[in-house]
Amino acid sequence: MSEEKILEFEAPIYFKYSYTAGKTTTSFLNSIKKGKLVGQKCPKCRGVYVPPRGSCPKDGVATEEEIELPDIGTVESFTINYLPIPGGAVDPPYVSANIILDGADLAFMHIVDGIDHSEVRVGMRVKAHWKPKNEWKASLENIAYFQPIDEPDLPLNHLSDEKNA
Amino acid sequence: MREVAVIAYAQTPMTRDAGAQNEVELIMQVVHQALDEVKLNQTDIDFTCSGSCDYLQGVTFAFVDGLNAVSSVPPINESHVEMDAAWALYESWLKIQMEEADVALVYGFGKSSPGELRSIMTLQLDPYYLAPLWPDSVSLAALQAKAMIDNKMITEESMAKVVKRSRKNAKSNPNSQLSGDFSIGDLLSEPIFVSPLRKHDCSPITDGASAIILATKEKALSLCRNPAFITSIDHRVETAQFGYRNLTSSPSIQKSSEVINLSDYSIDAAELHAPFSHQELLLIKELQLNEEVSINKSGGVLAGNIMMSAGLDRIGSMFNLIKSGKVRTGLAHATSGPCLQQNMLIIMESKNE
Amino acid sequence: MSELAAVVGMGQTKHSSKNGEVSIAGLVRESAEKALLDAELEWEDIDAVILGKAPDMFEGVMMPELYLTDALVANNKPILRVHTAGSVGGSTGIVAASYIQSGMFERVLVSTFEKQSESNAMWALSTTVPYAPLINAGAGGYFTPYMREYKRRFNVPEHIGRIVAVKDRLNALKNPYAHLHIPDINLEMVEKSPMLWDPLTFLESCPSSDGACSLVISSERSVTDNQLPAWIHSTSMRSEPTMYAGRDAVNPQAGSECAKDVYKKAGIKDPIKEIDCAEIYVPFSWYEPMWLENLLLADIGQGWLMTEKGHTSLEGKFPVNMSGGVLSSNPIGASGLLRFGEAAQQVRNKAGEYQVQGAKLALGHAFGGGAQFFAMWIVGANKP
Amino acid sequence: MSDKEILKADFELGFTYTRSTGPVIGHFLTELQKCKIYGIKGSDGKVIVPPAEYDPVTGETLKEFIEVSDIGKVKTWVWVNQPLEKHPIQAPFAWALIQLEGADTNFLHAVKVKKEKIMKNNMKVKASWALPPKGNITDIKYFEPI
Repeated sequence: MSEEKILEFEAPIYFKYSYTAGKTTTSFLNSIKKGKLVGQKCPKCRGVYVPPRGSCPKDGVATEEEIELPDIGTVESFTINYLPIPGGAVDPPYVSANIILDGADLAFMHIVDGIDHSEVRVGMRVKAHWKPKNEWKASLENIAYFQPIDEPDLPLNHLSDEKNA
Repeated sequence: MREVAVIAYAQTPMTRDAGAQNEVELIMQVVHQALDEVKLNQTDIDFTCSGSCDYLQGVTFAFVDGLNAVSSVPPINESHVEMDAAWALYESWLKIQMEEADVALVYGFGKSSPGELRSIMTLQLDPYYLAPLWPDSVSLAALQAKAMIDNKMITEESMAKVVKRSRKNAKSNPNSQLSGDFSIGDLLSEPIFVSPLRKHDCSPITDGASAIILATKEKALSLCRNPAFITSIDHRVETAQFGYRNLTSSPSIQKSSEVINLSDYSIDAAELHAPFSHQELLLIKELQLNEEVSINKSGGVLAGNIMMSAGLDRIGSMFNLIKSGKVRTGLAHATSGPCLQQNMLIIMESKNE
Repeated sequence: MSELAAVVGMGQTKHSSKNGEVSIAGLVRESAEKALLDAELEWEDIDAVILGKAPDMFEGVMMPELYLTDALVANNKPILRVHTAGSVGGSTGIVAASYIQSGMFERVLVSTFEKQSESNAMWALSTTVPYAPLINAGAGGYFTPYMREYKRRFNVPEHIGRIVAVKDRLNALKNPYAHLHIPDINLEMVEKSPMLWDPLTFLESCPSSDGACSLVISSERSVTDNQLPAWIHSTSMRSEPTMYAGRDAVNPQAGSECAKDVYKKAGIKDPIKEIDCAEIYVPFSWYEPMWLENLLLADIGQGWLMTEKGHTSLEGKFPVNMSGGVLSSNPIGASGLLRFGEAAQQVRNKAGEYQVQGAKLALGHAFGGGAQFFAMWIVGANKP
Repeated sequence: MSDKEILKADFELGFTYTRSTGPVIGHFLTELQKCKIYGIKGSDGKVIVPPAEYDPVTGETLKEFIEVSDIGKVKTWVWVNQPLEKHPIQAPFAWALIQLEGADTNFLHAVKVKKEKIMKNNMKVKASWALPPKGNITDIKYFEPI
């Protein structure tokens, strides 16, 4: 029989949940399954959101009008990750970037690759690199990463000016 | 003390599974409905406060997404309690008392359908001695009911009467989840769930959201025909040591009754947050409500239980009664924790002649 | 008019990556007892308890106020639990102040904590739901792009972040409660520490701590002279959505509007001149210059110059994070109240070795979420 | 879009937490390893089992440990016909508030009996120990009638 003094113990706490994507997210995921990026437009501020969430967070109103966006955009900000995350989509080091699609008003985070990490720039033009079609499912993971395209960078100040306006 | 009143209340239909509707969509409905009811915009709101719980849906920071349902550009004066939204209302009431706000928006939301609510609630317990054994919320409530039966305070029949009245009252509540006419015999012939409780003795699993708007007297009278004034409000908690509690009494309710001078009021109606039928009977006893007091006209939480706004819904339901002129002085009650560990009492009154 | 309120006691634990000596209750209790001792009060003097902490999933205890009621001697008293993400410590302080300012209570205890060693808090923040790729590496992965953008936007030299990292850790050496005590800290050590999220190195990031912080807040009529009150001149909170079209996450509108509001309510016209020092929520080095600008303490694009010139050091013109700040201790739920409390200790002249001489007016600041929730207060040695 | 078309997926949220015990809980769990149950003396002289860190009435820090029996009386009980996945017994069982000999408060735990009919208030039960004990509340597997 053990005489060890107890200082700590393990408490496993695990729960199963069912996640419901909701109408808007389902619609977005169904589109991306077909290789299309479909956002929503706010009826008030006309802001375009992708991925859409069914509401404009700025105005607190429902968004319904759908708008298809190209898979081309601009790097708004980014970092190079060196820390592995349990269950993470990719192994470090990798570049995670806030990418704003052409025609969208809000960035979303995705991976930038196909370029030396030290060459990634704010304002850099990128295009989605899709996984092979037979691997497509209802997830943003269908885009393996965004890679640079042969277009001049968007003027750096353009982005911040727009934001500070 | 500033005079503060509830001037608007909105609630989604209470459903077992809101399915396609996410939290933001649920909140958006009720926030807009409450604002429209008194013709206000978010920019007229001085303080916004919400109540929710991450564990219900299994996502950290549930309230952060919830904020997307409220227009918060330009930025708003806003806060959140990881509690029933009745406590968000309390925080808002303090903000009005300190004159930081004249009008406040309170909302609560919860989707209990995605998870295993009975087990999730276990995490409210002491994490060393109790939680590792996983006693669930229904079992704990059953222990309380059994102790009350053993003490001859209630019978299975008196519990069934509570359910019968709840289902009957719920017939006139368009948002209710469970309603209908049942006989005591029908109810008692139902199988036992966790003895001595039958399923109908327990509040159902519900998805939904609700919102309330509070205002100072001056604003309230200009925006609402018959606002419900919060005359008195107090909340108290009891020990976490489950085995130390006498489950057949409620010292926190007794203390709060004293603090709000409950015995000085002639209460017409009460909306009691009793997630289990026997708890309604315990509350009636501890609050010393006589038979003339009409209890849970809305059907109470046995007819629909939006976790994290069920307490707020009691305040909202009392507002509905007062606004419609059916009640002059009412008592609303909210609870949290296993077996009524924490309680809030609110006296609400009409000032119309 | 709201009633005047004052901080009359502060208590905190020694912050560490793991406090294995105590239960969750023991951790919170230690800070509460110290706060009462500092205020020269007994448990029965407390009318209500306000508890703050970050997500319940950090400890796997849901609505922990229910379990902590005995430790905080709250039985048969009101207890309320605040949760506003990382700003929660600050928000909790503000909610506690409102108990007094409303005129409803005489003395309240506000306790905040995080026991991050119980789980792995960083990953508890990165939980994901189905259909979404897990790309974001914790708070650092989320915030670093905005730090990079700040640096890029204003062409800020590389070493600014390192200056902050060294300055706050040097301050921490004077604070016996600070988690990180790195005696030989220097710029080179920070630069050579492992890169976590480019350009942010390990030593430019906050630690993950177990810790608790409590304050006693009193009404004016209950304050006694020997309590050395820190009078609460003003409080303010602002929230905005995580994302919306046109949002500037580098200089969030919610932060600057919160600052304007808290200064206005305190009658402050020129904050950098009138305020003596500040405890600002800086979990990553670059956030010092970013927040100096957001807080209107420096012009846009000029915040880093204050840092570079040493104005924010303990001996500088405008000391920031005298206690060592979040970069030296980060029990998340308590971090905001630590900022608020350390600001109070300065004007109470109780900050020990890191006391700013003659500090009469101080700012406490906290932020949370995607830099979208802000809580601030101004405390003073004199009544407003 | 009908509800059926909405995408749904199950996911698990969980961590194995490491709970540091502090002196009071630590003492209790350490003694459990020796199949001994300790309570603590409250401010009013009542023996509280399991030992509370802080007195529920006065709030004072409690320190005086008292050994109690692993035999006690069922004060209240309920019957679980369909155990949940996380319950300590995966067959119909009772939850009970048990007053151990030497204790003044009730201890919540499971009682293993074959049939609900066997359960009675004031019946005597004894702890059934998990061997080897690990220093966890689950070292007491459940209580059984004697």
